[in-house]
Amino acid sequence: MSEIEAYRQKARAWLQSVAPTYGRDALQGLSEAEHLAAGRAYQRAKFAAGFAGIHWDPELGGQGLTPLHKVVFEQEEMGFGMPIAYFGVSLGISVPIVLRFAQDRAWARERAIAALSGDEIWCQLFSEPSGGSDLAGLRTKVETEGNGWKLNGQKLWTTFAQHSDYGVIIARNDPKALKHKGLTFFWLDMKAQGVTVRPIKLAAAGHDHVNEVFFDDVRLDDGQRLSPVGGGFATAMATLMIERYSASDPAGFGPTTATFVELAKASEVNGRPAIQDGRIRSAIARSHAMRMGLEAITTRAMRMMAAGMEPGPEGSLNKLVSVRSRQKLSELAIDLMGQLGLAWDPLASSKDDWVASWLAAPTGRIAGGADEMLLNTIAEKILGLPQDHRPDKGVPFDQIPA
Amino acid sequence: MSEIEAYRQKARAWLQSVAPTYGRDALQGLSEAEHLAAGRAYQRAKFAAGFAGIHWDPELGGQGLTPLHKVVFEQEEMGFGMPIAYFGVSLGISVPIVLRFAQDRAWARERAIAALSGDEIWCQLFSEPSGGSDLAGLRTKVETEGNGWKLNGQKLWTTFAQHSDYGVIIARNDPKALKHKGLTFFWLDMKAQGVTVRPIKLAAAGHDHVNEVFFDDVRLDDGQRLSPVGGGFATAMATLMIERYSASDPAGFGPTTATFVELAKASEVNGRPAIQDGRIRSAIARSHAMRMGLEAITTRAMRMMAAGMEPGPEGSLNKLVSVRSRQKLSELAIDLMGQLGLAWDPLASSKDDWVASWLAAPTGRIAGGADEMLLNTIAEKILGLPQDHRPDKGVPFDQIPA
Amino acid sequence: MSIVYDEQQEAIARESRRVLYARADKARLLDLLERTGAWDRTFWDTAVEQGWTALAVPEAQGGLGLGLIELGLVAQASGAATAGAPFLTSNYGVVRALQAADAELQALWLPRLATGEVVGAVAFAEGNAILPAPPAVTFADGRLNGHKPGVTAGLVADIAVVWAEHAGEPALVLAELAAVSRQPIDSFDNGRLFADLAFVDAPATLLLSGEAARFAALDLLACQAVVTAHEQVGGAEALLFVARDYANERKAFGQPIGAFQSVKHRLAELYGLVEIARANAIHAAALEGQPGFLAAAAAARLSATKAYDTAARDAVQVHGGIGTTWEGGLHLHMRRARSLAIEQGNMLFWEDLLVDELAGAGA
Amino acid sequence: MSIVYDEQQEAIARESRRVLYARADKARLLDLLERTGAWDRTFWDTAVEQGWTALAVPEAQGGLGLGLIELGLVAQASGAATAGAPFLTSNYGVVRALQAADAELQALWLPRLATGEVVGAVAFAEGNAILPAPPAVTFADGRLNGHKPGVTAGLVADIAVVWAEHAGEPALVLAELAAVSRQPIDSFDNGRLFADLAFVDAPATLLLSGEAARFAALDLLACQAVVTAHEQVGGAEALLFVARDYANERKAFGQPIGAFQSVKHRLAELYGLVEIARANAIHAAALEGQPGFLAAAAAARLSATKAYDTAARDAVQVHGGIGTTWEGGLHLHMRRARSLAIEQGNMLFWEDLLVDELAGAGA
Repeated sequence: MSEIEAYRQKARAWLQSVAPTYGRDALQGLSEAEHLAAGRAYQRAKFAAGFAGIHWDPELGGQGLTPLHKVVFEQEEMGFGMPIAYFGVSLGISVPIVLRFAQDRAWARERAIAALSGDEIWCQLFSEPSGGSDLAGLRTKVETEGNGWKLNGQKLWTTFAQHSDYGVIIARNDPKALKHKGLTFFWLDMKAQGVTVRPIKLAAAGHDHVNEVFFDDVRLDDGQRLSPVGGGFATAMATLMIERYSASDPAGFGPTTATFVELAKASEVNGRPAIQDGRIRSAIARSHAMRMGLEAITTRAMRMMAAGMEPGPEGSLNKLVSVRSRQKLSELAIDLMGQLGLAWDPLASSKDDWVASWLAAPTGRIAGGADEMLLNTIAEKILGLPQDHRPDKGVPFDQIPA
Repeated sequence: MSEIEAYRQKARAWLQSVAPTYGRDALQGLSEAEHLAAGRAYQRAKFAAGFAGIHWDPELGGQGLTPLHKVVFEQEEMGFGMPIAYFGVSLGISVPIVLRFAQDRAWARERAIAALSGDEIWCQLFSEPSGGSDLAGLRTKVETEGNGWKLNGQKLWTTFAQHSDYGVIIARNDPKALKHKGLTFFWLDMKAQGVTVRPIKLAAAGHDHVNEVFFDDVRLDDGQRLSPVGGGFATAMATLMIERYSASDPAGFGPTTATFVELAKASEVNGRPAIQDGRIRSAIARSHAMRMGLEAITTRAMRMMAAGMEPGPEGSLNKLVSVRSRQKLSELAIDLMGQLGLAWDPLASSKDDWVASWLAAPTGRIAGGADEMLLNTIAEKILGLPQDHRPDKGVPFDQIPA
Repeated sequence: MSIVYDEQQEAIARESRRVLYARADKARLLDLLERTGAWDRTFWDTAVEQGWTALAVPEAQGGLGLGLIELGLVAQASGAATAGAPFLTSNYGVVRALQAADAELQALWLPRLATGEVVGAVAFAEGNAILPAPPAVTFADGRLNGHKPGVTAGLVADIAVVWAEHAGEPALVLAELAAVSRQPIDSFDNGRLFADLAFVDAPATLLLSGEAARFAALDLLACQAVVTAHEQVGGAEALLFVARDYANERKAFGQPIGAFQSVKHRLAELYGLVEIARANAIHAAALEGQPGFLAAAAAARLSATKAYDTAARDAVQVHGGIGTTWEGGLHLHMRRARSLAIEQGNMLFWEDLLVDELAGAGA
Repeated sequence: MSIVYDEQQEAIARESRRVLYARADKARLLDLLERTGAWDRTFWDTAVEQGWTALAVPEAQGGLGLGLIELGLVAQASGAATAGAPFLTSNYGVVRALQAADAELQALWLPRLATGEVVGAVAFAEGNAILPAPPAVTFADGRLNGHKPGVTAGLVADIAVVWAEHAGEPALVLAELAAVSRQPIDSFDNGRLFADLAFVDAPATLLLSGEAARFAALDLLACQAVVTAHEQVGGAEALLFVARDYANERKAFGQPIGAFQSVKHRLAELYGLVEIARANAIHAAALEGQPGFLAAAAAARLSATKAYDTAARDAVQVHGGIGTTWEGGLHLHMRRARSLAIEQGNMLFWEDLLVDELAGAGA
């Protein structure tokens, strides 16, 4: 591990050097446009310092290191509150899938470098109004037109579509085929004629980050196709596998246990120190034990990766367990603050502020796989239990009752 | 309510007068046979005192009072630990169904009086090895023979079959029919040729109370039939409705909250009084609040009954909520006792002893409707949510894959 | 002491539901969330028009002479609609406290509380404690001094019942707020009119002191907790129904999501929490002024808060993405669930109070 | 400090599972439940034959010089089989405590602990407290006096490490049990050989006193907690698998019950608890003797106990009626889950210990 440890030191040193410019405190109170600009500048600085595309091919602007190096960098980066959100989907999913499947390799390489340096942002257009968890139930349709295609329909929950230059999209080319069969995968110019992006305001705090996207006779070249015609579902599934190795946050993207301990130390429960109250102690101990377990799972997975082994499937527990637990811990923190916790800043961060954490937790439990879908996946893929009953199986899409 | 209150006083006075003979303390250390004998004697005393068949027709040995009187008596009776278990199914389900459906009325009346006076006990033969929750999946078969019937197969979980003189039974007369259709309902002499009863030892404490019952060419007269041929399922469902009004125990048939408070007062947690520990306080407060709610639901239902109104469906929550909660409270009590709680008497009662309560709780969560079935019932019947997918629907019984 | 509602009570329940349903306007409520210092005037006008402000004021003072049961029914309808200016509950707290006042003071305030012309607040909490012992706010010579944080309705109330220290003992005093400095709080549930109140020689009248003040304060909190429990039950039940309807309508994988046991059982469990909370709330309301009221109020408070918090979590989860949007509005309930959980004292306070009642205060 | 097992460790895991699986006999274990004072000799013979008793004894004393990681793997296999004489864990406690003894005492006991000829117990608890402060049992002039309730393996152990009071300070002493009076306890998990020990001038040797004794006692408890956590993980995982297999096989309403989300999700949640507990147990074992060990052991203890208790509850529930029968044997795990939950100190003790570690003992 010593090479990895050295890399961790190096990463930490660099992050500390730029934290005054891009870190949590520097971002306080920025407008949406200023925040985005800071994000692009930070991504550019990462690229210049050799911390972008850490495990990508150097041919494509990457550093040619291992996924472990990437995870180590992300673990270190996590604590600083850098403005990295804009690039998560872009560099984590969309650009890698384009690099893997695009027909024009030189063009793809150009896009990769522009994305790594923060100049361009990509989104991923999957979910639709008709189905959040049920990806294959999508209705956006693509029809042949001339030697290209014509796209019509609507996507929903598209992260940072409003800032994106390009997107990858899955659409239905054949409604007569089985639900999973008649789908095709493309890339898309988000500035093209007929594309309309409308940000969605969420209940959670902070700047808007998800959108509705409407397509009105949007023209696509056949060169933008990233899958065989009717073979888009497999490509979509491949995107879900690309980001297997990411740093996880055992605090569920909420405040740390230490933050809760500080609150407890500063509070009383009915005239006694809160940190001495059994209920508060139980919450601290249980959260910590659970989070230590998730962290140990990640560490073990990293060690296995370092040893060239395949990590176990238990890594898939992280989001399910950590976000749900964070939701309740945040409620308890609000209870503990009592009347003092009523004051609240709508731009507070979920990582530091208990109310922001509590308000955003439901989004965390739904986006990127709802709790129920994750439980199903664990039950079916890991434990080998039967699939749910699926009335839509074996039925042409246009014959499934809406 | 004053007439009901007077009845409650009268019941309590009588119960207090016989408690020294039949109550909890009098039953300590009795063998199985002695315990049963005490049970019969108590039932006989109830009958003599006019507290048996409280809401039954006087023609049939009953007292002709309302279901509310019965519930009031049961509420008062609950605290004394009387040996009433042997008669729960007999008088609560089997005999009422016989009285409703038997062809020979005089014979039925004779049985009713024998059962009310504790001389005869009836069981109910429903569950089978192949399906606990899935009643209609039963395989015990009945075939015509001469002008009667011939019964073969096996029942499981039959409460007090080993002490029973008679039973009511549902069996499959037509395996070619739909699952729910080919079933017929009978009464049965448990001492008849070909009936074998084998008690099942449970993990929980106490004397055996459930059995396997085997049928080997058992002969039934057609006069023993209690439903139309093929119409047995409706009769079985009717049995489930007969006992709508029973006293419920918000402690889930485990120890009371006061018992837990006493334990907490006598214990320490890491050098401090346990009753001052937030975790213990939370457990007490939460249990009490939940149990008070269940009790208030029952009280309201009784008041509605007294006013001639139909109580709401929320009465169905009692077993689900109370037994599950009792299971965890019992675990906490065992934790609290620590090394002092290791000593244990296998004949201890679930109402007084935390280990006995904890060991028997799983039976409580399964018998008489598993948690999952109760949740389904609430979701479907009360909330109007769709039924689960049922691959066995509309398929002849003998074509459902085993 | 659980009761079956009589015809008059059923009529109040029906009518309040009907009126509030007819006047419901999600956009208006969402707008309130983004403004500090505004409240749901439409609701308040309705409350005055319908006589809800007069419900629990004694008849001699221009009220209807009803009590917790009837007020609870209105609160339940308000909870379902996330309607409500916050002072429906605190007005009742002030009415309760005024029972200890002399006839003159009663005559001064009660008729105007009944007409809704005057609005009352209850200022007990300091720091994170709902009933601090001893309170840091002091009362002497008809003047009140000190600071009360996060007072519900504090921004617009005309009078407040204040928990203060007086000659080394706890006291309940009635303060006029006309000249009191109020700092509005930007909050996650802005319509509650939270404000920090700074008393500087504010004119006030002593109502009770010593142990009597403590008993009255607990009784007042318990009364407010029971009104709030009804409001929470109303909110939780509304969420249960909206989630149930969505589960019956929304399809995934070719069937309504309500056919999946994860959804069915989640809603069935929620039904259980709602019914237990409702039963406790009715039971407590019927026990007002009788032995066991404090314990019953605590049980109602604990089970109603759990039901509403759980309903907020679970209804959003059943809705999926749409449940997390601003326009969808489920967060109106989610926010209200948390503000109600705090306003009458947190769960830790009520758990301890209930255990003290059950095990003896020495415990 | 989470580790990936090396080849030797994988071999220990594989071999212990294989041997215990081959010799598993549910009838023997069920029989033990109904007898007081008997234990699983077959398991102990296996432990001796396989060298498990020698695993964690230093090489200089005839042992294999391995530690918590390896012992943990054997404990995990034992947990899966609800096998185990109780002293596999307590022997290790005694080995740890003997590190503070002089060479003579070490030479007297360690080689015989390694061969399994001598069996050790740990007698710390009094009343319901796992580490009473101060202990009521006293040590003076080489003699021990007082009473220890519910000592695991107490009925047959040859020696015990005892938590006692010595000259006004806490102390760890090693006592010979040959002449000590033992009262067997009829228990819900009889194979654990629980006994009340009454020391009357019992010969004993002082190992440590004062703060050093307290640290050593906590370290010893933590070591035992980590071994037990592995045993609990083994038990919980075995229950997960048996419930999974049953859910795939048993049909109701025309399909395997494992197709119902109530069952699927229950098992998926259990998988999460097991994997979190496993990760914590491995992490703690790898930290033995290093900073942070106590907190890691506490986390392992809490998550493993929760996993095993939950597994016992849920596996029975998935099995329905058959899960509640004596012959079905799931209650072997259910009982073991509870006895292991108590033996090394209850959850309240470990929660408090962990918070003290995280927030400072002053908290």
